[in-house]
Amino acid sequence: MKRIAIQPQDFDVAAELSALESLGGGGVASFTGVVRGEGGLIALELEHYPAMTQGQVDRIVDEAMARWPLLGVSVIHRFGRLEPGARIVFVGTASRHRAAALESCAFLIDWLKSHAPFWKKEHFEGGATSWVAARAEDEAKAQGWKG
Amino acid sequence: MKRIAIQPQDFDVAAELSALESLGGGGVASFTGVVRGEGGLIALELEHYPAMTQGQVDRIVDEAMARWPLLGVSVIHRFGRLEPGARIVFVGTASRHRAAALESCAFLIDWLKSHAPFWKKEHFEGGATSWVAARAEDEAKAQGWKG
Amino acid sequence: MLALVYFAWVRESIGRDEERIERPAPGATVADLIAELAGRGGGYAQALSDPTKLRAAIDQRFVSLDTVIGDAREVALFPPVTGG
Amino acid sequence: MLALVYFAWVRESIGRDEERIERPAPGATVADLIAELAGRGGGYAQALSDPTKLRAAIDQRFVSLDTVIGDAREVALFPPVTGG
Repeated sequence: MKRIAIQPQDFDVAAELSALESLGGGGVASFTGVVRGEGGLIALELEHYPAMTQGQVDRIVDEAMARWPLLGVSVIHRFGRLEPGARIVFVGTASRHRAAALESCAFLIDWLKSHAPFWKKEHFEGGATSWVAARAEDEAKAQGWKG
Repeated sequence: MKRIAIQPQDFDVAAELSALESLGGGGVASFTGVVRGEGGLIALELEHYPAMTQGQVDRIVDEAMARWPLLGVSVIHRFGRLEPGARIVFVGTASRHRAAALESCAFLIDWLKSHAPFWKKEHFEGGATSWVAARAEDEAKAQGWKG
Repeated sequence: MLALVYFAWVRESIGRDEERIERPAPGATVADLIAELAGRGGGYAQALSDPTKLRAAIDQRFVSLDTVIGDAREVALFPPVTGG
Repeated sequence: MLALVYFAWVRESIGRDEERIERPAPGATVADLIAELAGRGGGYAQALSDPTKLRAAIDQRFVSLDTVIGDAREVALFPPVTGG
């Protein structure tokens, strides 16, 4: 099972996990990213490169499925304006091996951070805005999976 | 937030994740274990040591919370007779750091495998039964977190 | 008196999940207790004759088999755990 | 003609999200294209004068800035991505 969705609307985590649990692998791992409302942040605006996003995420998922014995992967990434508390991203993996499920989930979220064509703009109280800078740490984490 | 439940009944994964998401950390990881229905297995019977289980899981969760910057941990472990497809165990962690959420989730499930006082008996078609043997690999994984 | 509790196939072989026994001699370890119980023969011998297959807890804490029982109230004997 | 697309603060500085330009000279790299566009001044210069802050894709694949544009149909210029 491979499911990839790039969408503005929220998603049903329970339904995603249920689909992964029903694959019979015995182990399902997930990571959900949520907008933090710190420093007066009132919204995060996610822009992406529509012609590229689906294909890029698809390649990352294929790489994970080649690298770990996975029965299923589900990746959902939202775009548009998201307020604090809103889910941004979901990665779910199913495997017969719990380490495979957890490691591939970590791999996928690390690669989404540094290789999925999304950009985040912060909107603060009072009207100030700021583009989130990429963190060298994120790139290092993604590179750490190589080799 | 620390939530530990040792119970025969199923649980609501969405509600557990929702509670963890609402802590404001930005990252929620989870692992769910499900009964695999292989080799003619019709049920898994989980026995535990009631006087010990809650305290033991509590100590493991405290250790995870001391080791990683976690805002919340939720651990649910079922006992009793569980059929293929049924959830056995859930570990959910919330943190500001996705690596902390994912690593602590892996740590907790590894330690539950080798340090929570549960025993699994397999019931097969035709009436045969068999106690699941502990795997040296599981003990090695848990030991790998030491140091 | 000392409370003993058994789990999984240890419980099944012995045919009971708990019992109370006279306190063992001062200085007796869990391994000494296991040897004494195995000496009862029958299901006890079947369950307890190979201590390498056994794990133990004293008062709800995992301990190694060479731990002295001391003034413990409850000793549990069981196979390696298989949770998660 | 070559399609150019811009994202995030590159798009905001330039003031548009896409445009079509004459094909660059054969052998021209993405870095050459960036330098040429920066030479237009204004928002272009603001967005593109420091190539170390930029990343690029050719026909929806990430490439390094020294990649030759060749017969590509679309070049995208943007800051390092911040997904997940």
